[in-house]
Amino acid sequence: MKAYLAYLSKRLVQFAVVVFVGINITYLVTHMTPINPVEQSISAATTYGATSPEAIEMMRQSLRQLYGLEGTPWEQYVSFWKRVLVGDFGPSLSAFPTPVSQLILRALPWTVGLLLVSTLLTWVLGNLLGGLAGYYRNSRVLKAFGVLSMGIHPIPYYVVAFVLLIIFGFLWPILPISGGATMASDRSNTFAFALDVVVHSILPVLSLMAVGIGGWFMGMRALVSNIVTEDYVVYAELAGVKRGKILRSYVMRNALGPQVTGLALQLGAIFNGAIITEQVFGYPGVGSLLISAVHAGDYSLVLGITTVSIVAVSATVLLIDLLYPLIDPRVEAR
Amino acid sequence: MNTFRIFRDLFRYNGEFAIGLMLVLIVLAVAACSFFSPYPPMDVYVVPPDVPPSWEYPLGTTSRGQDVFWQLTVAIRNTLLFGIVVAALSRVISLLVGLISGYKGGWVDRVLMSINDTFVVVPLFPILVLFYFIMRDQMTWAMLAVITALLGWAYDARLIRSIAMSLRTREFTRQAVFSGMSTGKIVLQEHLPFVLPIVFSTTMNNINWSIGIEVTLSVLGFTDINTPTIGGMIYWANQHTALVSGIWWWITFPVLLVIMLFIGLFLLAISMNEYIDPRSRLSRLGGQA
Amino acid sequence: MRFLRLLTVATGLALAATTAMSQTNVPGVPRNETIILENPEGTIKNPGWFNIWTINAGGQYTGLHQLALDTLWYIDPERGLDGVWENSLAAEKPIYNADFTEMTVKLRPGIYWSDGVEFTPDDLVYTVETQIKNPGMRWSALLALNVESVSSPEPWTVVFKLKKPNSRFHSLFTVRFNAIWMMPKHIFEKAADPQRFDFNPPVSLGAYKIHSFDPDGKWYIWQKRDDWQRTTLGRYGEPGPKFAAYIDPGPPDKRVIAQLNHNLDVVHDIAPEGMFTLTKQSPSLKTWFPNFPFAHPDPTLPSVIFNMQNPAFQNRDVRWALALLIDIKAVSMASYRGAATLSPIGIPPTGTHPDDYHIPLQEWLASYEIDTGKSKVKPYDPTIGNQIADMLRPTMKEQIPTDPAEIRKAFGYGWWKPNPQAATELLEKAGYTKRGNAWYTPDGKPFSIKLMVEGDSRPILTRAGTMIVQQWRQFGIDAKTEVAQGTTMLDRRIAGDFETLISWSVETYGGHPDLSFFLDSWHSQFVAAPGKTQSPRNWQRWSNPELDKIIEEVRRISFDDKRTVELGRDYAKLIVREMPIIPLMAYNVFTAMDETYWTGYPTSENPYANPVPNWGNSRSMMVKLKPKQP
Amino acid sequence: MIADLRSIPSSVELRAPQAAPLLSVDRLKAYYKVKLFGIDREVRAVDDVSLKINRNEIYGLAGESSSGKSSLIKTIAGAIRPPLRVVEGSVRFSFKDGERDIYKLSPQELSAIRWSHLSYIMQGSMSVLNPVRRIKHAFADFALPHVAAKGADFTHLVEGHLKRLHLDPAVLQAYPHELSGGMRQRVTIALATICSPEFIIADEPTTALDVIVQKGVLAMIREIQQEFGSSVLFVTHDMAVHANLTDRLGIMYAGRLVEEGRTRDVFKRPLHPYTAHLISSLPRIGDEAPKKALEGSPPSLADPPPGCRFHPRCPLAIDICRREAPPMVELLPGHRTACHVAQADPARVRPVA
Repeated sequence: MKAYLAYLSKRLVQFAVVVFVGINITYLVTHMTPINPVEQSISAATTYGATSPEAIEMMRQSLRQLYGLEGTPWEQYVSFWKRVLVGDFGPSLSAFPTPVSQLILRALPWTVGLLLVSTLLTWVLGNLLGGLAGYYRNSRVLKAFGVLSMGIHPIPYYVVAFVLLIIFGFLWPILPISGGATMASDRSNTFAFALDVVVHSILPVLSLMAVGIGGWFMGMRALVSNIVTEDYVVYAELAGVKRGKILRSYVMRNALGPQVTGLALQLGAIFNGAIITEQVFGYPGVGSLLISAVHAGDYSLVLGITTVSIVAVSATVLLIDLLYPLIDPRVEAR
Repeated sequence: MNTFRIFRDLFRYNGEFAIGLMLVLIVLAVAACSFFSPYPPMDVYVVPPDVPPSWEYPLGTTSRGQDVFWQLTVAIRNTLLFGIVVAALSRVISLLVGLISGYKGGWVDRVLMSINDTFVVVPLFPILVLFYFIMRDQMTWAMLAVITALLGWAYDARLIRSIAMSLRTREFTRQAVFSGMSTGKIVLQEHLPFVLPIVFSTTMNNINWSIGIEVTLSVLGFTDINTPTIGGMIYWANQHTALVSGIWWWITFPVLLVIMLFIGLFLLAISMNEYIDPRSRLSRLGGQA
Repeated sequence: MRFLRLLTVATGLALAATTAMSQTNVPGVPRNETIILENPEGTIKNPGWFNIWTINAGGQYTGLHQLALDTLWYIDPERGLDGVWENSLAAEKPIYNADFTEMTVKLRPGIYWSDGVEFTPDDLVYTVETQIKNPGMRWSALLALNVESVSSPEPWTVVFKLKKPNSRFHSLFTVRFNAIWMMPKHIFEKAADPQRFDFNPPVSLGAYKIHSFDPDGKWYIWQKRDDWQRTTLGRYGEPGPKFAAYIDPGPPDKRVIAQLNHNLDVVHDIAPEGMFTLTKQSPSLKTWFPNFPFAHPDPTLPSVIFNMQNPAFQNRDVRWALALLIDIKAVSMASYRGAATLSPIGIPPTGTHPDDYHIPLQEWLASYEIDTGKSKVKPYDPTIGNQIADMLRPTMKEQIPTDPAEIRKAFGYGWWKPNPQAATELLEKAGYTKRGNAWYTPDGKPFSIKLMVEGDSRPILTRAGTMIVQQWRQFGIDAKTEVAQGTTMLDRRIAGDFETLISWSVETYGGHPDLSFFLDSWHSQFVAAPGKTQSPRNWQRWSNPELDKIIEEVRRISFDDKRTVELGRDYAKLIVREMPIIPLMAYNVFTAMDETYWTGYPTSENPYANPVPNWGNSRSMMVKLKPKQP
Repeated sequence: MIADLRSIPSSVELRAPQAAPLLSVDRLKAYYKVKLFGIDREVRAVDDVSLKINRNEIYGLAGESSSGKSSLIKTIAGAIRPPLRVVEGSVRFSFKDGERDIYKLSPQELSAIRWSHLSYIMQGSMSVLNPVRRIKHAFADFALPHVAAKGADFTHLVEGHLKRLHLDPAVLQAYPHELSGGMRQRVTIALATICSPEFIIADEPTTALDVIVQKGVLAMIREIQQEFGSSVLFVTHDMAVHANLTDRLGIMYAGRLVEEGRTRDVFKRPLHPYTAHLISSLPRIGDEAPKKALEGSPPSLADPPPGCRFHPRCPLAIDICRREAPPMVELLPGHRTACHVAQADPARVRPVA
């Protein structure tokens, strides 16, 4: 227990360091971009309208003040950390004065809902089928699935998504191809709304699964074909333990470790959103928010999203490290 | 056995290797054709646009008046080169970090793994896009390759570290230490051979991953569109709404070629692995006979 | 194994279940009473923000500025419902005093906000004063610079006292694309800080009020007001659609699919190929031109813009040489697949401009001569439009007009003939030399040009730029495109961080010959020093005493003075001589309209409005639209 | 050392063998059929082996590595997987509840006799237990289908079994990596014997254990065998272990059984030159010079020499050995050998000094 506590504290320090350095890297990179949020705002406001050069200069000054961009870089950096430590990312510069956190929180449920479901489904299915394929090597169905998933795996995601969209939205239009829910649907009827959201998420989820499943499938199949030659599997087979039991408790169980670590990383990364999915299917979420923030030079928003993502990934990695002994008892706290 | 004979035998007797090699060779041949292209790759409207695959234009022509085949030769060459550069660079980094960290342990390990973990958690995509804005027109594909490689080594370094860690406790390492071999020598001579199979398979994954990154960035328009790449072709096809306009050959053929490359590399990796990895070779003979 | 079977069955069931669900049906908003339009802003980041008077905080083209807001005057880029000039909230045109230091506005009584409060001069005075008081607001600077005081000395009259003479002050309240919109005083005065007030739900002055909007910013639905007669649109009759939905339909391919599925009545813009697909596959399609090139020419003028502060482009002969190297037919094909409306002069060939400028200048253009040092060349070719039409006819068949007038309207009134010989002579005159296949500058360096294009955000212009660069390269100039994606473009354009650029620095009213909308900002007084930020729209940073004289002259005469046309022609000739920008074509917008549910869209045959749905004056469309289905 | 181990009495001396042998292996041939780089190759791992094992006896099987002994016991256990397959011959058990031919059973029937009748202690105690599960789960997985007891009764059964074998029931809660090597091997043996099987195959169970631990493990096997009256097929290349433990001993060379007899007889009077060599190479107290090693190496089973497979290395080889494979002949009572020389004159074979 004491060793574990020592490990825990060491690991927590490492977590803090990783998060700190990670956020600093993104801070540096976002502030290196030449995009100026003030100019972006001015352009957006004056693109088509009447304007005069003198007025622009005045706008520029008042916006700098309004956005809090005055002061030395060091002062800005310090005030950034002061705010972040209390969980405040400040106002968005491209949707001033709306707080960044409000924008992120609005988009996050969609992203998390879509990606959590698709990531977990992909992981479970891919590993299950991959495990079966590694164990029942002669199954034709599984072989065919292997070939199929390997063929789809390298297709650029954009193309997969679009082909699905054309098939189910145009040639055989049975599924909605846009948005997270039907326009003007009644959100007070919880059940109907939930069903509507599910139906709208079918194509995005399918597309994400189509390209994602092959990786897990192939990884698991390779792991399992190694494990089936291990002595404990051979021995259990010799002992007449039921195949199903062997598959579950000896083969899959033992292949789980690396796959769980992979899953943790992916789950953490879902906070980045699925930019192309959101674009192709018009699905609401963090990804398009991020891209539009980058375009608008809204570094408050970019930093807000990347910080959430960095903390989420580090936290899941930390969690997995701490829980890993449950998956593989051989791993002691080092 | 000399290398040539190994390859010959593998080719003759290992179906997976043969198919894999054939696929990769086809892709390479297509890439090599780029040097004989009758059109400058960047020029548009050199042939009539929107011609479906025909005798004159076997893979059709694009809405930009480019011959899909010749465009594809240059695109696959650049994409392949990109993938290889990324894979090679990031392999070097992950091998160095992984082996040193796994072998040295202690504070070196902790520092290296902290750096490593930072790269694991930093969100790759926004950083790449931001870099695109920072570098602007200096963001050539070579630059992109370097940056992608710098961001793409961390996960595999952890994998290699774990292998190195298990190797460190093995008998021969102790022997080597007692016999006074230097760290570098131990790592290079004793550990590398055990790590190579994993490097091999991660290389394949990495090439595939980096091509995916390239395509994603291109589709969103965050790359240098002057250089023809697979992603660039999809970008331009997209700009011309090729899919709904029925110019399917503009997208289908690049995608097919990428699939061929991927499957080819995959088959090569598993068949080569079987050859390199003593354990799976043994299992083919059915354990100890 | 059993699991596999189960999976198959489950998938089948799920698919079957969704088939039943897929019909788009919006409760309470019947499809046949709704017009669905594309909002090119895409997804609104901050959907619940309707305070358009703050800078860039929420959506603008969500129907908000088209249907819910109103201001004093409108100028239609086409012919208008009742003439180009529309007195909207104002009862008559602006009244200036002799030296343009005072403007009087007579307001129209009997106009009401959607919450039943009457619109009064107080709202106008409040709008002006609030913005001046809050420097962070959108039109604050413009008003603060101009307005000394604003007051309503007698009922329905508002008087602006200006800080300095300004003959175009009314343009701040005149909608071309947009203008300063009226604020509801009775709502805003209750807000603590007008800069941090979200104005949700918005109170309308237009004929429509908010029905509902997507909390994720993908759609906004507006509903016709019961008291639509009490709005400025009311005098043209009842608007057709009961509901108007402004949506984000996604990438271009999806817009095409959505319209083919009749789920999107008005597509804002798509790639030419998308439009061609629609013309082939959608029998209910309506476009601005019934035939090729289909698109609506906006009163904006994409051009090759030289950075005139860059020494390489300070020689007029070099600029002319580069212009003569452009084969405009190929550029038209590469960018718009031939569907471009060309213009050789610095005025877009749209709206009423051809009558005022292009046609009267034909003769002058035809006789215009340049001296290459070795020969004299007449570069103008009035038949370019016909040539493009002939080129397209084999593939597009009867879609290509045959009537010469139609052809000129569609393809423009001619352009410069490509003339490499003259270009060579001009370059040699400027001291450039050709060695082998490459050109060298007078100081012996390779002649290289970077042409900045916008990439994704303006695909048509990116294509045009790619083609022009190719033509320069084939001539032996080391030319390259540089992609500056969307926002980088804006930054670099104002910073002067480019050599050449495809963009527009010319934007006009379209329906009115006055050019001051853009031209005033071209005065040399606003040109920034190299390295400093240039304000819109003189991106070329060109200063010319002759131009200054024209601008100052324009400032002295009133908006409707006949002399504006004369001065405009002088400007056009000056641009031809100096070539600080190489004007290419109108920015043609492929607005696709679907007649499944609505008819009566504006077209070139009935050009009562600009069909492009993000323009403020596209509201006129509503009163002309008639339901197709009961 | 050897003298110490001898203190355990041989079971044969205690109980007379029953009439019907428990295991009869008849002319068994099991080959690996491998397609390596496209060339069909046959590895004759078990080539024409016949042997019988009686009830209540410990039968030892000795031979160098790659002599085919592992393949033989896998074949006997019915635990072969492609590419190893039975080409000819049969493996029959006469269990108390009936006779069974292993290669005529359905997979279900085979599963049913495993552990309850036929049990197996596999080589490599380090890795035969699933590293990520507690030991109690292994007991449940392996034995639960074969016993009537469920739930708490089953736990009692397991704990009782462990106690009988002088093991602390607390090991059930442990993970394999938490136990020492010897402890793990004891647990494995306990696991293999939980259902009181009639026949136990033990494949090198003491290899890689140090001598003290080895002794304990051997004692444990002997004890179990006596208590249950099981038969044990004990495989090891360590002749010293055979000398101390087994009742009868079979010697394998290059896929064939070359000699078989009561362990005492084989040690006292080896009838095959190879056996003679094995015995003489045992270290004895007082040895000074290192033992002379046999020249050459065991033949490749893919391409065995004609005639007697030992002839290239045999100091006594005569002409016929190069041509004809010697049959297995009983020269002395219960003592068979396959050697042309011995069959001609048994006295010619003697341990090399």
